[in-house]
Amino acid sequence: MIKKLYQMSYLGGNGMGDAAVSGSPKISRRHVLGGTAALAGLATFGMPVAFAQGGGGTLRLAQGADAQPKNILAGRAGNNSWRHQVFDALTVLDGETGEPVPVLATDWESSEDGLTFKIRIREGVTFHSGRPLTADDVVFTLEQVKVPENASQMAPLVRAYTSITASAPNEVTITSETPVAPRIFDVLQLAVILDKDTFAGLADGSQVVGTGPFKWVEWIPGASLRLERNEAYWSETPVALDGVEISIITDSTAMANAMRGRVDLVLAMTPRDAIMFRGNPNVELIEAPGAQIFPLGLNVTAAPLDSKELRQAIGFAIDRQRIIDQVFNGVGTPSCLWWRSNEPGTTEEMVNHYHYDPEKARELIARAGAEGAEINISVIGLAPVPAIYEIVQNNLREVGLNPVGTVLETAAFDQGQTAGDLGQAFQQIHGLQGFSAATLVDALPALRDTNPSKFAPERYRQLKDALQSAQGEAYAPALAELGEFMLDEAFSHILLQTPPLHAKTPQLQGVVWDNVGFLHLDAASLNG
Amino acid sequence: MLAFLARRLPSVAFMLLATSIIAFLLPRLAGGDPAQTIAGADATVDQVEAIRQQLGLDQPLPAQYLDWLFGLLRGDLGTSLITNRPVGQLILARLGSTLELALTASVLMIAFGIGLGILAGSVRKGAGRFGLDSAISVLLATPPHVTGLILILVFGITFNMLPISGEVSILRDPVTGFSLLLMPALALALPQAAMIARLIQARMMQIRQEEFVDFARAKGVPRSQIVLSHILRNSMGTAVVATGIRIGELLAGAVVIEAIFARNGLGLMAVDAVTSRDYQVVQIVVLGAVVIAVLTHLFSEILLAALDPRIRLE
Amino acid sequence: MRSSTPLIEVQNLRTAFAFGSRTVPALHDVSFEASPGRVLGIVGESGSGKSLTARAIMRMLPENASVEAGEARFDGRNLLELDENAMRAIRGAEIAMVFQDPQTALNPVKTVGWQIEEALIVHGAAKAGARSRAIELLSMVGIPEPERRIDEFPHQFSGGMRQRVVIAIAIANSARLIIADEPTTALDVTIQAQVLRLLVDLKQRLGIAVILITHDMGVVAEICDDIVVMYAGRVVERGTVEAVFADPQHPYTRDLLHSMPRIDSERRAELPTIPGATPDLSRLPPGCPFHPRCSLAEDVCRTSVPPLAALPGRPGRLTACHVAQRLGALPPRTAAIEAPVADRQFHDQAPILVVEDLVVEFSRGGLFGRTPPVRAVDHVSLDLRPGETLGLVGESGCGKTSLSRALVGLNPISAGKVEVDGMDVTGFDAAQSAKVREQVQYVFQDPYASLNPRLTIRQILSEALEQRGVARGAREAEAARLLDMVGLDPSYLERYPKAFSGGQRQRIGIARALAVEPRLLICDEPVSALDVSIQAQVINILAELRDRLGLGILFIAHDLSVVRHLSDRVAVMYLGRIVETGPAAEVYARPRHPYTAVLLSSTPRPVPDADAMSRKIVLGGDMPSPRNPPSGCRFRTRCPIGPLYHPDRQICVSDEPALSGAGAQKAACHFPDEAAGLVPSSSP
Amino acid sequence: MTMSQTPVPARRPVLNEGVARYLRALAQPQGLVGCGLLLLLIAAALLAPVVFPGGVDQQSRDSFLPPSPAHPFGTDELGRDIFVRCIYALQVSVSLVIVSVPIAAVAGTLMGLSGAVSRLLGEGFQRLFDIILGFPSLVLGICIVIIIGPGWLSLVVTIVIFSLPQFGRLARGALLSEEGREYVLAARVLGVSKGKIMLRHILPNALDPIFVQVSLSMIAGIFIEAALSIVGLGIQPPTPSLGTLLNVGIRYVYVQPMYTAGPIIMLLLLALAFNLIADALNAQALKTRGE
Repeated sequence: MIKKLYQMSYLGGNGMGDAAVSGSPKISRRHVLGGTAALAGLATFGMPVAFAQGGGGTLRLAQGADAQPKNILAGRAGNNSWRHQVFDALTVLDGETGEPVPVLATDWESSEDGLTFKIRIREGVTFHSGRPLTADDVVFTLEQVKVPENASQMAPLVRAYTSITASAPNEVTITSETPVAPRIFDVLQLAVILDKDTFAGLADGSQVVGTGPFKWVEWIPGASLRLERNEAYWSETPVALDGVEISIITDSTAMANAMRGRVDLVLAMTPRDAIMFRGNPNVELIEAPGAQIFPLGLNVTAAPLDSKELRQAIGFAIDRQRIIDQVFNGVGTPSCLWWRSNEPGTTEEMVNHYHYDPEKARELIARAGAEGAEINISVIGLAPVPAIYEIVQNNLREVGLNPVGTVLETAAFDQGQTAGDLGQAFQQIHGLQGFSAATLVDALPALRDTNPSKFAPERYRQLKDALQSAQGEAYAPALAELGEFMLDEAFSHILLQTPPLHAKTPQLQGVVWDNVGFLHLDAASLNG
Repeated sequence: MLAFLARRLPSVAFMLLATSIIAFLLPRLAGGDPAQTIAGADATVDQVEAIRQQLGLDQPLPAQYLDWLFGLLRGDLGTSLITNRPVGQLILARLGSTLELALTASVLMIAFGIGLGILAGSVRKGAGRFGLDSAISVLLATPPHVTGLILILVFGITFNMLPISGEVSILRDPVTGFSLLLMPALALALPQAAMIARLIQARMMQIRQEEFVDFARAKGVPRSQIVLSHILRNSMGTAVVATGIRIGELLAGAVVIEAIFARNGLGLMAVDAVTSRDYQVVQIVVLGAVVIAVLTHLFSEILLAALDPRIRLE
Repeated sequence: MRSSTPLIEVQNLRTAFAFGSRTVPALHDVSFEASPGRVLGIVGESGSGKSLTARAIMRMLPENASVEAGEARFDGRNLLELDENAMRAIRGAEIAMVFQDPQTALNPVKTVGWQIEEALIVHGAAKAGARSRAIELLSMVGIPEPERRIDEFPHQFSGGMRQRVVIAIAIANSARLIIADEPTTALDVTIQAQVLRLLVDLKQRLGIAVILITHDMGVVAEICDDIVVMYAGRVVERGTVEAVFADPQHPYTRDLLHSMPRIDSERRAELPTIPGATPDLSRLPPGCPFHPRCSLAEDVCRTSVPPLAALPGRPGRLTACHVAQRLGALPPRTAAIEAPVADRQFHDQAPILVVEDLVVEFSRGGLFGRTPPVRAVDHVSLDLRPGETLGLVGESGCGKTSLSRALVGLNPISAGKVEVDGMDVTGFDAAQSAKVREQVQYVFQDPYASLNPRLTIRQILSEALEQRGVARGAREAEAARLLDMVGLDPSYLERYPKAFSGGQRQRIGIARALAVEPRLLICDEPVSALDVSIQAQVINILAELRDRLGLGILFIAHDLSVVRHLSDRVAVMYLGRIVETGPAAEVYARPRHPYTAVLLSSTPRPVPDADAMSRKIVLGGDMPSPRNPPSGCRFRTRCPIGPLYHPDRQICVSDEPALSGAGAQKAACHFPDEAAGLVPSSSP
Repeated sequence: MTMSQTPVPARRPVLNEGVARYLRALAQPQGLVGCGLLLLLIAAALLAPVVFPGGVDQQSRDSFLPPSPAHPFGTDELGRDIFVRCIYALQVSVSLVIVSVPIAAVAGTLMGLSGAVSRLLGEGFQRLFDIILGFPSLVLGICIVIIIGPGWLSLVVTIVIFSLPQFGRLARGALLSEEGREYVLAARVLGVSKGKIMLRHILPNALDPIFVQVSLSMIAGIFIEAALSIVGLGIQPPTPSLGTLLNVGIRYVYVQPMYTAGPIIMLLLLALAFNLIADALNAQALKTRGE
């Protein structure tokens, strides 16, 4: 019933099955480092020109979170739908392969040692204001990533660069003491290029100016956002949609309900709401990239969780499949990893390292001498985490532990998470899936050095450093080593990964999600 | 009337001042702050601190309060910390939705309340009386959110007559808009209507005992006219005051109803503002609600005075 | 005697109340008739069924009451058999009704004009002419400026004026019978006189029949032609007013007349009383309902109900008394008429209470903005000695209650001085309050409101005894003694107030006041809420206690007769001031203030006198608001000897008269010698 | 209350008559049915964990079984028996109001009566009540929840705050009407202290409406819990409360209507029970006043 689509086919036609997906062209890896003439950005996705003609109209889209233009440089659920419509990135990560695809960059090259990185910027691109894009805008944007107020998860990476300069009108050079690539592509994916002249307007959304295929027209906070086609878009392939209307519907059921004729695309529906559309021919459900992970963090300094056996036991005690079945209605995959399973160096064994084995859990608990131990779990009060907790609690009781949960209101939980202080155990929710593992280990609060698990042995940092400076072939073994170390230490159990579940009408074609789950509508059309 | 207003002014002003302090302090007492919300779940300590300074949250509380208060006196409702939009603008954007709901609910409430009240006040014995009394009791005891859920179960699920949640402006699509509005408005209106009905019924029963009703009978006035000119006319004051107060309650009840029926109104905005610690918005919403309550109260008193010559001429 | 055929004949009317499945008979074989141009008085105490009778005729019984038997022939038609529509056509058109309380009988949200017009329109009058007819009616009942006042609302009218409006509505459709149910009970005596005069006037001018329902024998004597005496749902005596008053033929009627304090008779030591209380309709004794209270009761009275029958040789006289019927007439009263007592003098004793230039003001308003204060009591001075009774008389709103409550600290004192037993207690601080408490106690007006319904009599009395410092263990005996003192059985201690009648409750109130052994009792209208037959009991007890305990009593009342009976001295209050004071006998015999004279004249006397009404001084207008008192003499706006009638007497407008006089009698009037001439000489 | 040291057999203390009156009121048919229903519900809630061992949180893989004799209301998303959870949830609702409403009743009554001691204090409390009543209830509730943290305690505080004005106003109304009563004046003239007047004369006469209000406030309290839990701020899972059940249930309303209907049935039964008790008390109060 749920189609697994990382991108929409542009072959057209109705009733696309999995065959159509697999047979369709992918966002391909045509661009290699230092590659020659790259094709023109997203337009290179091979969009037939003819397709655009019948596909006008305004796309009506519903999402649960409000837009946050102020936080455009940070990963925010409310921005995923429009970030790449209003702005363009230098590169985006391919939804299938995870490889960078040039957009505003035409090509890039890395020095031998990887410490210097040059990006050439597409010429003839103008902002919605009419001003041409220059290397200065790119430098400005990257500098903004560093500013703490902008809350970018990529800030530590960019701060590590020794210099960011406009080495030519259309070239930016970045130097660093550690290899810049490949993690720079994570930065470039998130750091969409801003217009330095109108940056202040982002704060209240009064002026949101980018180079993207759509212009930001009107935002009513908490209610709606309207985009209009950018007639001066640089791509040779015309943009089909006249505009995009985004409705913000905070109630998930209501949002799902909007699918009944009021919108064409619903982003991030909950699986339990998706049940409504079982067998409905007018609704197609899509599992997209950009999964969420649900960590169960354990404070390694708080007894009895200072026992590794006990921490491991907890990993074996949890019935991940039941969580997926009952909380997520079968959408999601059990995974013990903090990154996508297609990262180089990831093995099947690692993904399923902790499987449901209550016997083994009991045995480990006995070995740790922790039978009947009370474990206080702080749970973020954000659906569906409390529901997951109910199963976790049940599972832990089954193996003879005594879990006591406290559901914390989001703001309070986040405060604890930022401060790295969440108590004995905690259930979090993390996004950013699709960025490279090397980036995630420092970006995810559960994993970064000041993590609430208080897990910070020297070896952990060393393994992270090894991964982050690994170039090319060295990356896979470095990640495998780090992953195995983290799994063994069991300071943060990932319970599962769930893909975002989107719903669309069959009429809507050509929608693309990139590797981190951001939406791209430049090739979309409504021509059912 | 001016004298009446002048007499009420000091206590109203005092109330609003007290409310402003509570509204200011309450969200600030809660853990977490808007800086955290803006910085996001993944933020680091320095990011949150930088934002906190940017928002001026590092200022001492009295300074923040006075700043806000003087702004208010100048007519500046403040700026949302989260969206950076003027709070007034944010409210205006959501007002339509809540107004649609509140107005529809008010109309339903007044219609049902007064209708039921008059009926219950007129039917004095037999099964009809028992039925009306029971109906009012049941409606009275069931608050809006439960009424809403029952309506969803009955009309949304069992009979599948009405869509259960979501919102479309009536102005944009009257049919869909109204069908989405009907259940929440009913849910909101029914308990309040029952309250009004109960008050009108009691008042009518009481007026019925008054000597002037007997005197009217002794004058040879027909029953129907007695009910109309004497009993009902004298019960109107109660109805009006009750309605005034109930409209205030109705607005308060709208919050939960908006949550259940997923209407993107002021109520939901208030809840969002509290959870995201958007102090400026919370303050205005709370203060605004009290102002509305005070105003509806005042207005109904003025209306009552207009209806009752004894008060009018004082 | 009878000038015409009866307009309405009520025969053997029986009604009953239904309480759940139980039926309680309320009226038993009530029969009477009323004729055009005559006033029939139906007289009886509360619960006697007189109002129920009126409502039965109007077919407006309460929902749980029904007519069981009998007929009411009006103009040949039996009203009790008419359908609702036919009856509706009669109500207001043929038979009109005037209710007791003019405050509530008019719809507060409609103009009086609208309400008069409504009465006209529902009986077929054209809308067009209704307004002019309404104005005409208003002027007919004596409302000045009817064109302007027709558009006013009831609350803009005074009580007396409202009752006039009610009467205007009653006569709007030229009804031939007016049933007036206690039309003046809620009014002050001066206003009562106005309204009664209007009724008599209308009767004479329009030739209508009037049924006047009242509890006041004085009112009956003054304006009625025929009388029906009711007791416990039955008619016990019928006849012409002259005959019945001259020679009552039912023991109840006779006792009632005797137990009334009389304004016109000499003061007696003790009033004759009727023992016991009026019976509850649902618990009537077998036989004659009056027999438990009757001094003449015989065995037959206890078993069989006497029918209402004519007495031989007395045409038109009907009585329901076995004794009278057996003997042909009632035997003469056995109790000796007590000798009159002279007013006593107390000058030799030190006063227990001295009040000098007392001012009591009330101001309304909250934290901000105050309204200008209303002066309820304006420079009043008085004093009182142990054993002495000072009667304080005045109409409602004159400030007598404000004054008396200020004396015990319930109202704030704005200026002046209060001395209790030689000690200045004006400040009412802790020590002064304690002094006041042990010397002065208060008896309240409403016996139903002055006892906490949730406390037993023991608890009520114990609370008071506790204040006196009686030890816990001794309180029970002391409470019993107190009850005994006011003539109640000590076994009542465990009962709650609801078990007692009004008179008994008032006695409990007195017992409570006496519990602290005060030397001064302030009695605020202590009998005005009681039935006449009960009044006498309470008055007697007060008098007896006063004499036995040497109590000083400040006796506040609006009823001059009651005050006359009890008081050694009287003070008359008008608009916050004392206008006349002096020994009771002198003031009553020769008033020196016109207001006193008017009060005396207005008070009904239970002596039939066809011309009584015409000889009364009837004041025009109403009492001015104390918020805005007139300049000069406060009474001048209504005074029959003031500038209203003698425009040359501008001194009354400009100068406020001081309380002055040669002897003990002092009056605040510029022309004190003219007042006495205003009082009509009472009939022999 | 005044209690005699030396027992006099005939003597009856003040409250006995009061207690007897309320018992009489509850012995009316309405009161009996109300009490019976309430007791039944409480008994069921208390017995639930005993009758269904491990029951309320017994999860299984059988999600959303339709209603059957084994599961009268079917099962929820985690395969738990909805009926058992509904019954168990009564514990939360009832315990909440049984704790909070009496607190509110006592505090509110005292605040309402405080005007007798200090006019300013009394006025101040009345203004406070005005503010509480004017406050958007859910926003205040949410603020309290956020300050204290979600759960039982913050619900108690919320219910207390929202119930206060009702009691405060009733008490003040009683105070104002009783203050001028002649028996109160009589006590004042006798020199009875303010405190004793309050206790003996004013309070007992204020109690009737207050007892009725206690019953009504219990209904309101139960619904406040439901309202806050519906928006996710009430009792937190896995402890079932009627509100949390509704909060989740409404999400699955298409799949398992009983998930919503079940808690609603329980809510209405509770409301009915308290309403009947309130009616019975009210009838008794009216009767007393009529006497």
